[in-house]
Amino acid sequence: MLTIRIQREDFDPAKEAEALTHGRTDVGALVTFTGLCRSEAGALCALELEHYPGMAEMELERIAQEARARWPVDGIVVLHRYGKIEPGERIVFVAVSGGHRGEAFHAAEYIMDFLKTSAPFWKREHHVDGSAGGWVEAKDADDTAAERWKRK
Amino acid sequence: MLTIRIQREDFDPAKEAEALTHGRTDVGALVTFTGLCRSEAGALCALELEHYPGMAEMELERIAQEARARWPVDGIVVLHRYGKIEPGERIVFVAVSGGHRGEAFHAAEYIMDFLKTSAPFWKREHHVDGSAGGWVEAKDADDTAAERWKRK
Amino acid sequence: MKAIYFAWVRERIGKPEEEIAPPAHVVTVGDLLSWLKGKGEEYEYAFENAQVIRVAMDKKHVRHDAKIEGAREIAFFPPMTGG
Amino acid sequence: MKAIYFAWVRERIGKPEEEIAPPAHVVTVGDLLSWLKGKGEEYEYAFENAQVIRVAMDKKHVRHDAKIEGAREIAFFPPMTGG
Repeated sequence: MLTIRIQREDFDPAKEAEALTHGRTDVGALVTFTGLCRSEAGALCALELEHYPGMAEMELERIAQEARARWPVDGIVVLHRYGKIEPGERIVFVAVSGGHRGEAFHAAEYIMDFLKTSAPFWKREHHVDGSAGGWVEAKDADDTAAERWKRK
Repeated sequence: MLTIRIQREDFDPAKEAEALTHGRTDVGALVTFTGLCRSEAGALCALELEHYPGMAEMELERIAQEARARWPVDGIVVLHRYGKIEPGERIVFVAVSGGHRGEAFHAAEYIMDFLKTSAPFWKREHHVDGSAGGWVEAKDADDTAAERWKRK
Repeated sequence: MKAIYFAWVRERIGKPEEEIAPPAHVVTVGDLLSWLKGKGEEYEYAFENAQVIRVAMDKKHVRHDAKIEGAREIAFFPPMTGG
Repeated sequence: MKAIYFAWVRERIGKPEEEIAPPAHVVTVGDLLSWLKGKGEEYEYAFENAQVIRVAMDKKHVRHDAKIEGAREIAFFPPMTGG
């Protein structure tokens, strides 16, 4: 099972995770990741997420399929929101189910690392003081995180 | 926040995870792991989990504190059930919240690896054919998984 | 072909997309970036640091040395910051 | 001191716990395992492969060369298989 969704609205992680295990007796491990909007110590009043419709879905699906080709995992869910998101709100959700924990952890981390560096989404900050806020700059740490999978 | 519970009853992962993020604007990442009972292709009718009361809680807390000393994570939840558990049911749950994803992933994996090898729980199988079923044997793979953290 | 711009590339150029018809000597993505820079100061500004610009042809990532022949849609954007 | 047994160690010995009073020459966990093996064939069976037996003193893991002096509770069990 592979579920990819890009949407403006919030989602329910519990419901999405439940869909991977409900009625199943062959799933031994379920790993989820939820990425949330931080206020940066109160300085941020919102994030605005822009994406490339069409390509964003394709990229997320490609990344998920690569994770599945690499580890024997079963179900994968990747959800990503766009539009205005306030501190404390969910931005992204990844869930991976499988027989064993190691594979599910690896696949979930892999998906997040490549989602960060290759899925066409861009964040802009809106500050509490009303200032327009800049576009968030890509982090070298994210490239490094994605790079590490190339060696294995 | 550190929550450790050992209980016979099932638990609600969504509720436990929510407790780590509710009303917070400084949490950027939430990783959860749920371990479920597999039927082993229909051969297994139940697992029976025995534990060492008192020591099991202490060990889980020790492992969680070590994870927290090692990575700058914020909230940790570790739940483990005992008693009879049927295929498809939840056995264990770990949730870790923090500012960034890398730390939350590492801490959750670390906790699971050491939970497997040092928390005093033992599984016995009950077979569908009524046979008593043996005690599950410890896996070398689990020792290897725990060992890898020593080098870092 | 259609050119699409995202994030600060879109803001600097001042439009989300447009039809472009590069001349025959524009063979690669890199050539296209140079040619676009000549279209006006807003393009000059958007692509002043051309090597950081990411490019997708028909919704797939490509390198600056990729040939643009046959592409219907070329997108230009900054490094991604989702997740 | 109290001895506690878990999982197949408990099953082989046939009881979950008991009071034991090892003599003075029993100094380490390893000595205690040897001494227990002499208590009967059920103990002999439980500890036949003594090196795989895990031991906790007062609810903390200890190695077989740990001294047992001062322990109120010593637990014996197979390698853990939770999670």
